Amino acid sequence: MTVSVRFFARYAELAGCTSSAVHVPMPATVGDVIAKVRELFPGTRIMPLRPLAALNRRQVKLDAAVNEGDEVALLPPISGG
Amino acid sequence: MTVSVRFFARYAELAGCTSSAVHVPMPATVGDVIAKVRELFPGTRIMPLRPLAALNRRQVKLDAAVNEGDEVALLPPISGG
Amino acid sequence: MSHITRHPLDVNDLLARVQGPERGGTCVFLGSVRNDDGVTAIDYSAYEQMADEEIARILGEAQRQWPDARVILQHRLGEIPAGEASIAIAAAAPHRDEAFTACRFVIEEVKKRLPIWKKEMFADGTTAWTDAQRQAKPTTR
Amino acid sequence: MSHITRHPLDVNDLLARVQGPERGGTCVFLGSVRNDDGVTAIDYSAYEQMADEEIARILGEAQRQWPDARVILQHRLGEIPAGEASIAIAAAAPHRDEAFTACRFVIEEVKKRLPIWKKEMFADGTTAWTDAQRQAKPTTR
Repeated sequence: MTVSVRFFARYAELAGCTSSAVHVPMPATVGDVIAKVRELFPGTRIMPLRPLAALNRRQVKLDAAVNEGDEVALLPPISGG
Repeated sequence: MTVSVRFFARYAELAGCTSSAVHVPMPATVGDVIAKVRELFPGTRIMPLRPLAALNRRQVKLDAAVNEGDEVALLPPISGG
Repeated sequence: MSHITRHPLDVNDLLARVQGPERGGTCVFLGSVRNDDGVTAIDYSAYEQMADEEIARILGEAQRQWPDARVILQHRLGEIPAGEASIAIAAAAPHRDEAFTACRFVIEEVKKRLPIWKKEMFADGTTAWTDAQRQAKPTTR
Repeated sequence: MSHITRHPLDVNDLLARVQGPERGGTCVFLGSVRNDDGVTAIDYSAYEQMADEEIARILGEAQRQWPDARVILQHRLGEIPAGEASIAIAAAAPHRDEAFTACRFVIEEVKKRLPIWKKEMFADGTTAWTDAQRQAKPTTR
Protein backbone atom coordinates (compact mmCIF):
# COMPACT_ATOMS: atom_id res chain seq x y z
CA MET A 1 0.00 0.00 0.00
CA THR A 2 0.98 3.64 -0.34
CA VAL A 3 1.10 6.13 2.48
CA SER A 4 1.94 9.78 2.30
CA VAL A 5 4.95 10.75 4.38
CA ARG A 6 5.65 14.33 5.41
CA PHE A 7 8.86 15.77 6.79
CA PHE A 8 9.08 18.99 8.78
CA ALA A 9 11.70 21.48 9.85
CA ARG A 10 15.06 19.85 10.50
CA TYR A 11 13.81 16.46 9.31
CA ALA A 12 12.84 17.99 5.98
CA GLU A 13 16.42 19.25 5.69
CA LEU A 14 17.78 15.78 6.55
CA ALA A 15 15.51 14.09 4.03
CA GLY A 16 15.99 16.77 1.39
CA CYS A 17 12.25 16.41 0.91
CA THR A 18 9.02 17.65 2.47
CA SER A 19 6.54 15.07 1.18
CA SER A 20 6.79 11.65 -0.40
CA ALA A 21 4.63 8.66 -1.32
CA VAL A 22 6.09 5.57 0.36
CA HIS A 23 5.18 1.95 -0.39
CA VAL A 24 5.10 -0.60 2.46
CA PRO A 25 3.70 -4.12 2.56
CA MET A 26 0.50 -4.59 4.55
CA PRO A 27 -0.05 -4.81 7.45
CA ALA A 28 2.23 -2.03 8.60
CA THR A 29 2.73 0.27 11.54
CA VAL A 30 4.02 3.83 11.72
CA GLY A 31 7.32 2.28 12.84
CA ASP A 32 7.46 0.18 9.67
CA VAL A 33 6.93 3.29 7.58
CA ILE A 34 9.75 5.03 9.43
CA ALA A 35 12.06 2.07 8.83
CA LYS A 36 11.29 2.34 5.13
CA VAL A 37 11.93 6.09 5.23
CA ARG A 38 15.39 5.46 6.71
CA GLU A 39 16.13 3.24 3.73
CA LEU A 40 14.88 5.67 1.14
CA PHE A 41 16.26 8.86 2.69
CA PRO A 42 19.68 8.11 4.15
CA GLY A 43 19.92 11.62 5.63
CA THR A 44 17.13 10.71 8.03
CA ARG A 45 19.13 7.91 9.65
CA ILE A 46 20.44 10.36 12.22
CA MET A 47 16.90 11.00 13.48
CA PRO A 48 16.25 9.52 16.94
CA LEU A 49 15.45 5.80 16.86
CA ARG A 50 11.94 6.62 17.97
CA PRO A 51 11.05 10.04 16.52
CA LEU A 52 7.82 11.82 17.28
CA ALA A 53 5.25 10.88 14.68
CA ALA A 54 1.74 11.84 13.72
CA LEU A 55 -0.79 9.72 11.85
CA ASN A 56 -3.46 11.69 10.04
CA ARG A 57 -2.56 14.78 12.04
CA ARG A 58 -2.59 13.27 15.52
CA GLN A 59 0.44 12.24 17.52
CA VAL A 60 0.63 8.45 17.80
CA LYS A 61 2.94 5.78 19.10
CA LEU A 62 5.07 3.95 16.59
CA ASP A 63 3.02 0.74 16.86
CA ALA A 64 -0.10 2.47 15.45
CA ALA A 65 -1.40 0.64 12.36
CA VAL A 66 -1.39 2.50 9.05
CA ASN A 67 -3.80 2.06 6.17
CA GLU A 68 -3.75 2.87 2.48
CA GLY A 69 -3.80 6.61 1.94
CA ASP A 70 -2.85 7.55 5.49
CA GLU A 71 -0.60 10.51 6.17
CA VAL A 72 2.42 9.82 8.37
CA ALA A 73 4.36 12.86 9.57
CA LEU A 74 7.81 12.90 11.18
CA LEU A 75 8.05 15.62 13.78
CA PRO A 76 11.24 17.06 15.25
CA PRO A 77 11.07 17.91 18.95
CA ILE A 78 8.27 20.39 19.45
CA SER A 79 9.10 23.94 20.46
CA GLY A 80 5.87 25.77 19.71
CA GLY A 81 4.74 29.07 21.10
CA MET B 1 -4.22 71.09 66.84
CA THR B 2 -5.90 70.91 63.46
CA VAL B 3 -5.88 67.90 61.18
CA SER B 4 -7.41 67.58 57.77
CA VAL B 5 -10.03 64.84 57.51
CA ARG B 6 -11.15 63.37 54.21
CA PHE B 7 -14.19 61.25 53.52
CA PHE B 8 -14.57 58.98 50.53
CA ALA B 9 -17.32 57.18 48.68
CA ARG B 10 -20.13 56.05 50.99
CA TYR B 11 -18.53 57.75 53.99
CA ALA B 12 -18.60 61.08 52.12
CA GLU B 13 -22.32 60.53 51.61
CA LEU B 14 -22.78 59.72 55.29
CA ALA B 15 -20.83 62.82 56.37
CA GLY B 16 -22.36 65.04 53.72
CA CYS B 17 -18.80 66.27 53.29
CA THR B 18 -15.60 65.26 51.52
CA SER B 19 -13.03 67.26 53.45
CA SER B 20 -12.98 69.07 56.79
CA ALA B 21 -10.53 70.68 59.23
CA VAL B 22 -10.99 69.03 62.63
CA HIS B 23 -9.62 70.27 65.95
CA VAL B 24 -8.47 67.76 68.57
CA PRO B 25 -6.44 68.26 71.74
CA MET B 26 -2.85 66.99 71.66
CA PRO B 27 -1.68 64.28 71.89
CA ALA B 28 -4.16 62.45 69.69
CA THR B 29 -4.43 59.26 67.70
CA VAL B 30 -6.30 58.51 64.50
CA GLY B 31 -8.93 56.90 66.72
CA ASP B 32 -9.35 60.17 68.64
CA VAL B 33 -9.87 62.02 65.37
CA ILE B 34 -12.52 59.50 64.35
CA ALA B 35 -14.30 59.91 67.69
CA LYS B 36 -14.38 63.65 67.06
CA VAL B 37 -15.68 63.06 63.53
CA ARG B 38 -18.57 61.02 64.93
CA GLU B 39 -19.51 63.98 67.11
CA LEU B 40 -19.28 66.54 64.31
CA PHE B 41 -20.88 64.45 61.55
CA PRO B 42 -23.73 62.44 63.06
CA GLY B 43 -24.29 60.61 59.75
CA THR B 44 -20.93 58.90 60.19
CA ARG B 45 -21.99 57.19 63.41
CA ILE B 46 -23.16 54.18 61.43
CA MET B 47 -19.62 53.61 60.16
CA PRO B 48 -18.01 50.50 61.65
CA LEU B 49 -16.57 51.08 65.11
CA ARG B 50 -13.11 50.61 63.67
CA PRO B 51 -13.20 51.86 60.08
CA LEU B 52 -10.25 51.60 57.72
CA ALA B 53 -8.19 54.73 57.98
CA ALA B 54 -5.17 56.28 56.30
CA LEU B 55 -2.75 58.79 57.75
CA ASN B 56 -0.93 60.90 55.20
CA ARG B 57 -1.95 58.46 52.46
CA ARG B 58 -0.90 55.23 54.12
CA GLN B 59 -3.20 52.78 55.85
CA VAL B 60 -2.62 52.82 59.60
CA LYS B 61 -4.05 51.34 62.75
CA LEU B 62 -6.29 53.54 64.84
CA ASP B 63 -3.66 53.98 67.57
CA ALA B 64 -1.32 55.80 65.19
CA ALA B 65 -0.36 59.24 66.55
CA VAL B 66 -1.43 62.31 64.57
CA ASN B 67 0.35 65.65 64.36
CA GLU B 68 -0.61 69.16 63.38
CA GLY B 69 -1.39 69.35 59.67
CA ASP B 70 -1.72 65.60 59.14
CA GLU B 71 -4.29 64.22 56.74
CA VAL B 72 -6.60 61.52 58.12
CA ALA B 73 -8.76 59.69 55.59
CA LEU B 74 -11.74 57.46 56.34
CA LEU B 75 -11.92 54.61 53.85
CA PRO B 76 -14.94 52.43 53.17
CA PRO B 77 -14.13 48.75 52.52
CA ILE B 78 -11.80 48.63 49.55
CA SER B 79 -13.03 47.13 46.30
CA GLY B 80 -10.46 48.31 43.80
CA GLY B 81 -9.71 46.89 40.39
CA MET C 1 3.49 59.39 35.36
CA SER C 2 0.15 58.85 37.00
CA HIS C 3 -1.32 55.38 37.11
CA ILE C 4 -4.81 56.85 37.23
CA THR C 5 -6.79 58.02 34.22
CA ARG C 6 -10.32 59.04 33.34
CA HIS C 7 -10.04 57.83 29.77
CA PRO C 8 -10.57 54.39 28.22
CA LEU C 9 -7.56 52.12 28.71
CA ASP C 10 -5.38 51.32 25.74
CA VAL C 11 -3.74 47.88 25.87
CA ASN C 12 -1.39 48.57 22.99
CA ASP C 13 -0.05 51.59 24.82
CA LEU C 14 0.68 49.48 27.90
CA LEU C 15 2.28 46.77 25.78
CA ALA C 16 4.57 49.28 24.11
CA ARG C 17 5.77 50.38 27.53
CA VAL C 18 6.71 46.91 28.86
CA GLN C 19 7.73 44.84 25.87
CA GLY C 20 11.24 44.58 24.52
CA PRO C 21 13.42 42.04 22.77
CA GLU C 22 14.88 40.76 26.07
CA ARG C 23 11.40 39.90 27.36
CA GLY C 24 9.84 36.91 25.65
CA GLY C 25 6.69 36.61 27.75
CA THR C 26 4.03 39.22 28.37
CA CYS C 27 0.94 38.77 30.50
CA VAL C 28 -1.86 41.32 30.47
CA PHE C 29 -4.81 41.43 32.82
CA LEU C 30 -7.90 43.50 32.17
CA GLY C 31 -10.64 43.89 34.73
CA SER C 32 -13.88 45.13 33.26
CA VAL C 33 -17.35 46.06 34.43
CA ARG C 34 -19.78 43.14 34.47
CA ASN C 35 -23.47 43.57 33.76
CA ASP C 36 -24.45 41.54 36.86
CA ASP C 37 -28.01 42.11 38.03
CA GLY C 38 -28.66 44.75 35.40
CA VAL C 39 -25.65 46.93 36.15
CA THR C 40 -25.21 49.34 33.25
CA ALA C 41 -22.08 51.09 34.53
CA ILE C 42 -19.92 51.49 37.60
CA ASP C 43 -18.83 54.87 38.85
CA TYR C 44 -15.29 54.47 40.20
CA SER C 45 -14.00 56.97 42.72
CA ALA C 46 -10.69 57.01 44.56
CA TYR C 47 -8.53 58.67 47.11
CA GLU C 48 -6.49 59.54 44.09
CA GLN C 49 -3.21 60.64 45.52
CA MET C 50 -3.03 57.67 47.88
CA ALA C 51 -4.15 55.25 45.14
CA ASP C 52 -1.43 56.52 42.83
CA GLU C 53 1.20 56.17 45.56
CA GLU C 54 -0.08 52.73 46.54
CA ILE C 55 0.11 51.56 42.92
CA ALA C 56 3.70 52.78 42.79
CA ARG C 57 4.43 50.81 45.96
CA ILE C 58 2.85 47.64 44.55
CA LEU C 59 4.78 47.98 41.29
CA GLY C 60 7.95 48.56 43.30
CA GLU C 61 7.35 45.36 45.24
CA ALA C 62 6.84 43.49 41.95
CA GLN C 63 10.03 44.99 40.57
CA ARG C 64 12.01 43.79 43.57
CA GLN C 65 10.57 40.28 43.31
CA TRP C 66 11.03 40.01 39.53
CA PRO C 67 13.94 42.32 38.70
CA ASP C 68 14.01 41.39 35.02
CA ALA C 69 10.32 42.10 34.55
CA ARG C 70 8.62 45.34 33.57
CA VAL C 71 5.22 45.78 35.10
CA ILE C 72 2.79 48.66 34.70
CA LEU C 73 -0.76 49.38 35.71
CA GLN C 74 -3.44 51.85 34.71
CA HIS C 75 -6.66 52.32 36.65
CA ARG C 76 -9.56 54.19 35.13
CA LEU C 77 -11.92 56.28 37.26
CA GLY C 78 -15.32 57.82 36.62
CA GLU C 79 -18.36 56.20 35.10
CA ILE C 80 -17.33 53.09 33.17
CA PRO C 81 -19.97 51.32 31.08
CA ALA C 82 -20.48 47.56 31.43
CA GLY C 83 -18.01 45.72 29.20
CA GLU C 84 -15.28 48.36 29.44
CA ALA C 85 -12.09 47.95 31.46
CA SER C 86 -11.46 49.67 34.76
CA ILE C 87 -7.96 48.30 35.19
CA ALA C 88 -5.17 47.08 32.95
CA ILE C 89 -1.94 45.47 34.09
CA ALA C 90 0.88 44.46 31.77
CA ALA C 91 3.89 42.42 32.85
CA ALA C 92 6.69 41.50 30.46
CA ALA C 93 9.57 39.28 31.51
CA PRO C 94 12.24 37.12 29.94
CA HIS C 95 10.10 34.00 30.54
CA ARG C 96 6.40 33.40 30.82
CA ASP C 97 6.28 32.14 34.39
CA GLU C 98 7.57 35.45 35.75
CA ALA C 99 5.19 37.39 33.51
CA PHE C 100 2.13 35.46 34.72
CA THR C 101 3.20 35.48 38.36
CA ALA C 102 4.05 39.17 38.47
CA CYS C 103 0.79 40.13 36.75
CA ARG C 104 -1.22 38.00 39.16
CA PHE C 105 0.63 39.38 42.17
CA VAL C 106 -0.21 42.94 41.14
CA ILE C 107 -3.94 42.38 40.65
CA GLU C 108 -4.24 40.53 43.97
CA GLU C 109 -2.49 43.37 45.83
CA VAL C 110 -4.64 45.93 44.02
CA LYS C 111 -7.80 44.20 45.20
CA LYS C 112 -6.59 44.32 48.78
CA ARG C 113 -4.93 47.70 48.94
CA LEU C 114 -6.15 50.36 46.51
CA PRO C 115 -8.42 53.02 48.00
CA ILE C 116 -10.88 52.86 45.14
CA TRP C 117 -14.66 52.44 45.43
CA LYS C 118 -17.42 51.40 43.10
CA LYS C 119 -20.95 52.64 42.82
CA GLU C 120 -23.07 50.39 40.65
CA MET C 121 -25.51 52.13 38.33
CA PHE C 122 -28.70 50.43 37.16
CA ALA C 123 -30.92 51.00 34.15
CA ASP C 124 -33.70 52.38 36.37
CA GLY C 125 -31.46 55.14 37.68
CA THR C 126 -30.81 53.60 41.08
CA THR C 127 -27.29 53.15 42.43
CA ALA C 128 -25.59 50.97 45.02
CA TRP C 129 -22.17 51.04 46.61
CA THR C 130 -20.23 47.81 46.12
CA ASP C 131 -18.60 47.00 49.39
CA ALA C 132 -16.18 44.16 49.82
CA GLN C 133 -18.96 42.67 51.94
CA ARG C 134 -21.58 42.49 49.26
CA GLN C 135 -24.38 41.71 51.65
CA ALA C 136 -23.96 45.20 53.06
CA LYS C 137 -25.00 46.59 49.70
CA PRO C 138 -28.46 47.90 49.03
CA THR C 139 -28.78 51.22 50.74
CA THR C 140 -30.10 53.14 47.77
CA ARG C 141 -31.59 50.32 45.79
CA MET D 1 -11.45 30.43 11.32
CA SER D 2 -7.79 29.47 11.29
CA HIS D 3 -5.66 29.93 14.36
CA ILE D 4 -2.57 30.34 12.20
CA THR D 5 -1.52 33.53 10.48
CA ARG D 6 1.50 34.97 8.73
CA HIS D 7 0.73 38.53 9.77
CA PRO D 8 1.60 40.47 12.94
CA LEU D 9 -0.75 39.62 15.80
CA ASP D 10 -3.31 42.18 16.89
CA VAL D 11 -4.17 42.06 20.57
CA ASN D 12 -7.15 44.36 20.24
CA ASP D 13 -8.66 42.05 17.66
CA LEU D 14 -8.32 39.08 20.04
CA LEU D 15 -9.77 41.10 22.91
CA ALA D 16 -12.80 42.05 20.85
CA ARG D 17 -13.47 38.39 20.19
CA VAL D 18 -13.40 37.22 23.83
CA GLN D 19 -14.61 40.13 25.91
CA GLY D 20 -18.20 40.82 26.82
CA PRO D 21 -20.16 42.35 29.67
CA GLU D 22 -20.64 38.97 31.37
CA ARG D 23 -16.87 38.46 31.58
CA GLY D 24 -15.15 40.72 34.08
CA GLY D 25 -11.64 39.28 33.84
CA THR D 26 -9.46 38.95 30.76
CA CYS D 27 -5.97 37.50 30.68
CA VAL D 28 -3.78 37.82 27.61
CA PHE D 29 -0.49 36.08 27.02
CA LEU D 30 1.95 37.12 24.32
CA GLY D 31 5.03 35.12 23.51
CA SER D 32 7.60 37.03 21.54
CA VAL D 33 10.99 36.47 19.98
CA ARG D 34 13.89 37.17 22.32
CA ASN D 35 17.19 38.53 21.10
CA ASP D 36 19.16 35.90 23.04
CA ASP D 37 22.72 35.35 21.82
CA GLY D 38 22.27 37.79 18.97
CA VAL D 39 19.12 36.27 17.49
CA THR D 40 17.65 38.80 15.07
CA ALA D 41 14.56 36.80 14.09
CA ILE D 42 13.05 33.34 14.32
CA ASP D 43 11.60 31.59 11.32
CA TYR D 44 8.55 29.64 12.50
CA SER D 45 7.34 26.70 10.47
CA ALA D 46 4.53 24.28 11.21
CA TYR D 47 2.66 21.21 10.19
CA GLU D 48 -0.08 23.71 9.60
CA GLN D 49 -3.18 21.59 9.29
CA MET D 50 -2.26 19.52 12.35
CA ALA D 51 -1.28 22.63 14.34
CA ASP D 52 -4.60 24.24 13.54
CA GLU D 53 -6.50 21.11 14.59
CA GLU D 54 -4.39 20.72 17.73
CA ILE D 55 -5.08 24.32 18.72
CA ALA D 56 -8.79 23.66 18.27
CA ARG D 57 -8.47 20.60 20.53
CA ILE D 58 -6.60 22.57 23.21
CA LEU D 59 -9.19 25.36 23.10
CA GLY D 60 -11.95 22.74 23.30
CA GLU D 61 -10.35 21.26 26.42
CA ALA D 62 -10.17 24.74 27.95
CA GLN D 63 -13.81 25.34 27.07
CA ARG D 64 -14.85 22.15 28.83
CA GLN D 65 -12.85 23.00 31.95
CA TRP D 66 -14.02 26.64 32.08
CA PRO D 67 -17.41 26.66 30.38
CA ASP D 68 -18.07 30.34 31.08
CA ALA D 69 -14.77 31.44 29.59
CA ARG D 70 -13.97 32.41 26.03
CA VAL D 71 -10.47 31.51 24.96
CA ILE D 72 -8.78 32.11 21.64
CA LEU D 73 -5.30 31.74 20.25
CA GLN D 74 -3.42 33.00 17.23
CA HIS D 75 -0.03 31.68 16.20
CA ARG D 76 2.07 33.54 13.70
CA LEU D 77 4.38 31.71 11.28
CA GLY D 78 7.20 32.84 9.03
CA GLU D 79 10.13 35.05 9.89
CA ILE D 80 9.36 37.03 13.04
CA PRO D 81 11.80 39.75 14.12
CA ALA D 82 13.09 39.87 17.71
CA GLY D 83 10.61 41.73 19.89
CA GLU D 84 7.53 40.73 17.90
CA ALA D 85 4.96 38.19 19.07
CA SER D 86 4.71 34.68 17.71
CA ILE D 87 1.70 33.72 19.80
CA ALA D 88 -1.20 35.49 21.44
CA ILE D 89 -3.75 33.91 23.74
CA ALA D 90 -6.75 35.73 25.18
CA ALA D 91 -9.02 34.29 27.86
CA ALA D 92 -12.02 36.17 29.21
CA ALA D 93 -14.13 34.81 32.04
CA PRO D 94 -16.61 36.05 34.62
CA HIS D 95 -13.83 36.18 37.25
CA ARG D 96 -10.10 36.66 37.08
CA ASP D 97 -9.02 33.32 38.48
CA GLU D 98 -10.61 31.42 35.58
CA ALA D 99 -9.15 33.88 33.07
CA PHE D 100 -5.60 33.47 34.38
CA THR D 101 -5.88 29.71 34.79
CA ALA D 102 -7.38 29.09 31.36
CA CYS D 103 -4.79 31.29 29.66
CA ARG D 104 -1.95 29.53 31.46
CA PHE D 105 -3.38 26.11 30.65
CA VAL D 106 -3.47 26.94 26.95
CA ILE D 107 0.12 28.18 26.70
CA GLU D 108 1.44 25.18 28.63
CA GLU D 109 -0.40 22.76 26.32
CA VAL D 110 0.79 24.69 23.27
CA LYS D 111 4.39 24.31 24.36
CA LYS D 112 3.94 20.56 24.69
CA ARG D 113 1.73 19.79 21.74
CA LEU D 114 1.89 22.14 18.75
CA PRO D 115 3.84 20.85 15.75
CA ILE D 116 5.65 24.12 15.24
CA TRP D 117 9.40 24.59 14.87
CA LYS D 118 11.78 27.47 15.20
CA LYS D 119 14.88 28.32 13.25
CA GLU D 120 16.90 31.06 14.90
CA MET D 121 18.44 33.61 12.57
CA PHE D 122 21.57 35.53 13.50
CA ALA D 123 23.00 38.83 12.32
CA ASP D 124 25.86 37.07 10.52
CA GLY D 125 23.44 35.11 8.35
CA THR D 126 23.79 31.79 10.18
CA THR D 127 20.78 29.85 11.42
CA ALA D 128 20.11 27.19 14.03
CA TRP D 129 17.11 24.98 14.76
CA THR D 130 15.80 25.40 18.28
CA ASP D 131 15.06 21.98 19.61
CA ALA D 132 13.40 21.35 22.93
CA GLN D 133 16.81 19.95 23.89
CA ARG D 134 18.85 23.09 23.35
CA GLN D 135 22.19 21.33 23.62
CA ALA D 136 21.35 19.61 20.32
CA LYS D 137 21.40 22.99 18.61
CA PRO D 138 24.37 24.15 16.59
CA THR D 139 24.34 22.21 13.35
CA THR D 140 24.67 25.21 11.09
CA ARG D 141 26.20 27.69 13.46
